[in-house]
Amino acid sequence: MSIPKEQILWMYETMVKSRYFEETMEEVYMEGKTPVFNIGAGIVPGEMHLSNGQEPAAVGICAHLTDQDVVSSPHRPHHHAIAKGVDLKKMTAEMFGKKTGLSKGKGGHMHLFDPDVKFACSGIVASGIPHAVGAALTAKKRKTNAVAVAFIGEGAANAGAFHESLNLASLWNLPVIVVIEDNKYGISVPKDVATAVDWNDLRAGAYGIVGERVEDNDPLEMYRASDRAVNRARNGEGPTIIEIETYRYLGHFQGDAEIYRDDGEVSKLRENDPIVRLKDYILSKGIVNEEYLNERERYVKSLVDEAYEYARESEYPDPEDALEDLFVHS
Amino acid sequence: MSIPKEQILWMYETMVKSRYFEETMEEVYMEGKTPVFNIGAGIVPGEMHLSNGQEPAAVGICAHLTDQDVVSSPHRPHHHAIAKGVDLKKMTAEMFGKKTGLSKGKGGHMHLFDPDVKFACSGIVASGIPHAVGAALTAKKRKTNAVAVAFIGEGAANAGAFHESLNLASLWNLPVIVVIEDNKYGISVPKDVATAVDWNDLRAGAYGIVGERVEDNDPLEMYRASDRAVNRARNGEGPTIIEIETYRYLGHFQGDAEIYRDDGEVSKLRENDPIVRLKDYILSKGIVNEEYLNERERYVKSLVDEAYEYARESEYPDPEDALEDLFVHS
Amino acid sequence: METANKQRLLTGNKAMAEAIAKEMEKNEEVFVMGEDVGAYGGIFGSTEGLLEKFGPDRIMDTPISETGFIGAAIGAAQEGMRPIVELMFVDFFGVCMDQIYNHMAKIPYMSGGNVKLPMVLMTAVGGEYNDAAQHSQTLYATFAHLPGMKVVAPTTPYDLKGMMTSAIQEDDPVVFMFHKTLQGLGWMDQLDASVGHVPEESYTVPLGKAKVAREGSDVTIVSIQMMTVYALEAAEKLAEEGIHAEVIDLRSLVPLDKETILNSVEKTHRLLVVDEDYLSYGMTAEISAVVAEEALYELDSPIKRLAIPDVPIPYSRPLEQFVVPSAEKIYQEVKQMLTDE
Amino acid sequence: METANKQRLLTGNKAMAEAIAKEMEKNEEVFVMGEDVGAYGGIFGSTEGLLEKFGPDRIMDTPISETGFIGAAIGAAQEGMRPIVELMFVDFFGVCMDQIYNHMAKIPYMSGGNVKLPMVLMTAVGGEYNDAAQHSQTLYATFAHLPGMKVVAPTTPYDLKGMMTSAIQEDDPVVFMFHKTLQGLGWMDQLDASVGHVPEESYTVPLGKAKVAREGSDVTIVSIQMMTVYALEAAEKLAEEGIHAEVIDLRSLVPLDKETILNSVEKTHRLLVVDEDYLSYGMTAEISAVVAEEALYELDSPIKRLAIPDVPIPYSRPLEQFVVPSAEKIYQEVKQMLTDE
Ligand SMILES: Cc1ncc(C[n+]2csc(CCOP(=O)(O)OP(=O)(O)O)c2C)c(N)n1
Ligand SMILES: Cc1ncc(C[n+]2csc(CCOP(=O)(O)OP(=O)(O)O)c2C)c(N)n1
Ligand SMILES: [Mg+2]
Ligand SMILES: [Mg+2]
Repeated sequence: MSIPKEQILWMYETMVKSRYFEETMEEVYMEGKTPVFNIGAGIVPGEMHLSNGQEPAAVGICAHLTDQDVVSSPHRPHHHAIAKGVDLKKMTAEMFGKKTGLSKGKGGHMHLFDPDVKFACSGIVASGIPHAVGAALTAKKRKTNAVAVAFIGEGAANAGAFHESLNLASLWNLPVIVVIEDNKYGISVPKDVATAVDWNDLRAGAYGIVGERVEDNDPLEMYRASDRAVNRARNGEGPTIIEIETYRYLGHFQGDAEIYRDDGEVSKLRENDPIVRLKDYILSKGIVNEEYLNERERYVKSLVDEAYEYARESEYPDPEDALEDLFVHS
Repeated sequence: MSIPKEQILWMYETMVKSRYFEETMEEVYMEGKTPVFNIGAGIVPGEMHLSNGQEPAAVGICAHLTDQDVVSSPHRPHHHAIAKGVDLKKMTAEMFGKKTGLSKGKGGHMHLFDPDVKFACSGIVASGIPHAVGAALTAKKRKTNAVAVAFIGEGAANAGAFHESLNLASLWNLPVIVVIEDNKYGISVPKDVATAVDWNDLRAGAYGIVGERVEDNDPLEMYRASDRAVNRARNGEGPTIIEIETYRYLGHFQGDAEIYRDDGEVSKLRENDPIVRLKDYILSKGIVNEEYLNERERYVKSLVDEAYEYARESEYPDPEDALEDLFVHS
Repeated sequence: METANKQRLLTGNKAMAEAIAKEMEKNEEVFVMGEDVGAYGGIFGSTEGLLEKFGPDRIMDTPISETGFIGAAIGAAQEGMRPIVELMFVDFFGVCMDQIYNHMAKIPYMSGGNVKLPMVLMTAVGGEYNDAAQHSQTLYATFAHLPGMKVVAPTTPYDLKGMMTSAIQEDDPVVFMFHKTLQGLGWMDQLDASVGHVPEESYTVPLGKAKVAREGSDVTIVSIQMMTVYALEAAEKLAEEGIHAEVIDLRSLVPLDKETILNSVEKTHRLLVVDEDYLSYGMTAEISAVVAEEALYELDSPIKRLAIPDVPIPYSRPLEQFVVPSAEKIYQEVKQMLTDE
Repeated sequence: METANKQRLLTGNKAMAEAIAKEMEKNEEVFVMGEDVGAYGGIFGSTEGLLEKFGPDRIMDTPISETGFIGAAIGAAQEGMRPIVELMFVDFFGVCMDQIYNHMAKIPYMSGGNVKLPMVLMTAVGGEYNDAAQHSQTLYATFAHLPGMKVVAPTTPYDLKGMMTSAIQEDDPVVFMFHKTLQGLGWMDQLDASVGHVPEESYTVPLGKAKVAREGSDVTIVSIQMMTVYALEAAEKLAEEGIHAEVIDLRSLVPLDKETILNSVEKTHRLLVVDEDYLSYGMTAEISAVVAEEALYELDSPIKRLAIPDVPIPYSRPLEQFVVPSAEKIYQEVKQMLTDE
């Protein structure tokens, strides 16, 4: 199938935006953590899981979603959040622990909630899949035609929640799509040390549903597989598992020494960067010219810069605010 | 393959023994529960899950096992325990809550442990599968050539523990066999209301292992499928899922009104009784004559009668014993 | 009010089911999920008759996938639905606790109040019918210790209906524990306390308020569900000997109604806490600590606790009877407290 | 002994790993399973260097299948192996608690002592590095409330090694909680308390014994892990003002060493309990209840408790600092207790 020009451009600039957000975070995260790295120090403390290299998974499917569709994301959520249209300023402020953040600083980077675009994430592996099932069940009950997408890593496909959720989704014929980002590792554990099958789309058969496989971190193939999956979902043809082969450029979290990786591994991955490849594709096909792309890049990066600016300048919550928001009425 | 005569006869008499044990329990369980049924009353109180009709699953595979092989069983454990050779007197005494029981009365019918024949069971659905994986891992570490069998119901195949355990078993290439007894129901919920696939052997593909399917509650086919599975396991060829279509003659537990079942359903099942069918087979093939079978039946039933006798006559534990056996050294 | 107009008597389970039915009639977005909640009507009758009324789309039987369907309830609540989800026995919490405590209980807080989870998790608790170690627990404190969920455990049919109605209408996640023996089921112990007056019309009983089930001046007995039933029985016997025990039916573990407890202790100057949960790090400890912190000087004698003595629930009848508190043990304990002085 | 011969200093994580290594050398049947316990050496260093020593058959990286591999450890222990299994963060208990509390903790009892489970479940606890609501908890009481497992939480490197050695040699299931900040990891807060004298040779520290970490006569502070570190800091400051606090490092939640606590309260007549777990239905409640039950008349002032005020752990630094007890808060609380009299 041929992909509309606007969609290709949207995917491109959204990948650029996401990548730039992460690259900025790489630096910001280190502020206050040098010369000695201390995970609890600096302006953005705590664990930080970045998605550099994994953008195709996010944009390829979010290109098909609206604000009425639901996305549930795991501990590595930024690329999904950006592709789903989460408020960038509030999201960044949340990571800074500021009062202006999505959760007024209570959540942090693994707990981003933006109900306006129906986005949520969680730090517990595989825990978001059942939430997507519940959102899809709601869509079916309300006949809204919305779909629910759960993003997970390949490591999460070995958790019980994966099995229970997909059985339910198929049983109830729900508009659920589980996108598995195979970045080869669960922290330090390689896929083949954790997963009994080579590809998780093979597991679709255990639920009588369709499995899709996207190789080589290709955003256009991800777009096409997602198009099929989203159409099946909206047409009442049930859930899909999509596994995409993707690349994790950085450590599991910032500060990870990555002793478990061969040197040269990452540089080889980076040589095959999906953003560069899509840019070449756009230019070679003459979809737009380089100038246009440069201008769009400047624009989306300016939005990221503004978001970080906003986060920096925002106030911290008052300590006593910690006691609020437990219950709606206490 | 042709099945050795002794094996056929062992399966037959073990099914008879198991069935007679359950039929006796049906009556004994009601002692003290009439005229008004009260689950907590009588000489055998608490939930009681009987296996009448499901004997083929137990004997077909246990015919291939020794005392060194491990069996983990669920809440409906009697046929497995009897086929594995659990001490019948101590097992019965345990159900009576007597001091002479396997667990001195602390366990009850869902918690039978006989380390001498490596048998254990549990009241939590699917929880025994990981234990079988651990036993198989031990066999592999110790190079004992033992196998571990986990019996579960078809309802348990939708629990997360099923998925996690089979992935581990395949990943580590362990001698594990998961026997799924498809008796059509999880309590009142029919298989097709709970399971997204028609047959659970289809799920073997999700772990890159072999799946076997045994139809129509056939003990001889169960024997053959088990033979293949046990051989694979002992030869280091990894785990197998065997699903057997079996029949639950009684309610989920004693006292179940079974409003969820069509009348006539059970009587039709009983007309196709596996014990009767195997008896006909034995006689038609002239393996032994009827007299011989009758004599064996009398014998195994006498063992069951003795076990109940023993259980009845045994003492109750002293109340204070409740405080013992928490820790080896307190 | 509860004592007035005795005509309409319901069992605990029918009271619960009636509350659910009335809320489902009022609000399209209330629905039920769980194992055997359909044709079976809930193993302990919590959904009796609801399938007939509302059909399988709103009374949904589920696979044995507690993480999957409780998580799905959370996802639905996140979308504004008002699911009621049943965990058949509280003993099974271990297969799905992540969804319950890391998500249901925390999402509202972690979202800074941007996400509400108007859902009810109902679950059966309690023993004394010889169902052994994996089917006889209450685990009150296991839930009450973890912040973000309201945890209630009503005793009477009246409270079961009124508090279930409140729980469904509540915008916060509520863990609704109902006691098997107090459901008044035909196949379990027949108990006067499991049948009681329940008005037909819908009404609410507030979550988070304890109730003085019996007034007295000599000793305060704090208890919940079956232990309240036993405490009242013991109080009756003590009264014949001129000892007047005040019995407090806690009803709610979170929020905890400290005021009612402290007021009573200020009056009686003696405290006995009785629990069907494990003794250590449990409800008896929390109540004792609250009093030792806020009303120490009111106490005329050491606080006493009765609960399961930190062993799993044994199967055999004499063993289980030994570990679960009874009216007799409560009676003896109170006598002991008064003679020790 | 602990103070003698100061030469050999180790961090908490190296002390733990050394204990595991020594037991693995002695006993073929000890092995380790967990996520990232191999090449990574455990996210919090609990298995540092072990893969190199013992290879992948005995130091086994697992999939993210906690129910699967913790259950497998139970199955192996049932066969007489002595597995050590790691739950990376205690916060993840909810995905595998059934195996932990319904099986690991209950099988020995449910089998009437016929089945032993000689296994160790080790898990990282604690916060204060802004890892938010799902990665910062201690959940001490969540484990301690449920019978059948010994639950220990050592503070010093010396105790981490000695108690890990005891835990591995123990025939009962042991939950071994180690505090992230006390592991002495290069990438976390650098703390004097996370480095200490650890003899090279193997030794044991008994499970179930509390330790008087500092003697005093005016008030007893019962604490554990990081709260012990803070309590000692506060005691130092109080001493400068002539207030002598006795600090008890609990070390073990189950069994609970009541004697050491009661002896101290009989001496000081004042009790403050400090916990990094949630306040209600927690460790502070249990210790308070024990004293209110067994030493009420020894108390000169109401028992005080400091713990997480029943909210999930918030992410933002000022918010988290507000909810977690600190040396300063302990200091203030003790001053308050003494002036209130
Ligand atoms: C239930 C649970 N177990 C373990 C962890 C710790 N953990 C966080 S991320 C992670 C690896 C996840 O791997 P994968 O699913 O492939 O996602 P990736 O990090 O590669 O994006 C682990 C083990 C967790 N958060 N939750
Ligand atoms: C985790 C868990 N959930 C629910 C239950 C309650 N329960 C006990 S048996 C059962 C049905 C099991 O069905 P199946 O696995 O098919 O076994 P069967 O009873 O048919 O032999 C259920 C739901 C349980 N014991 N454990
Ligand atoms: Mg991965
Ligand atoms: Mg079944």
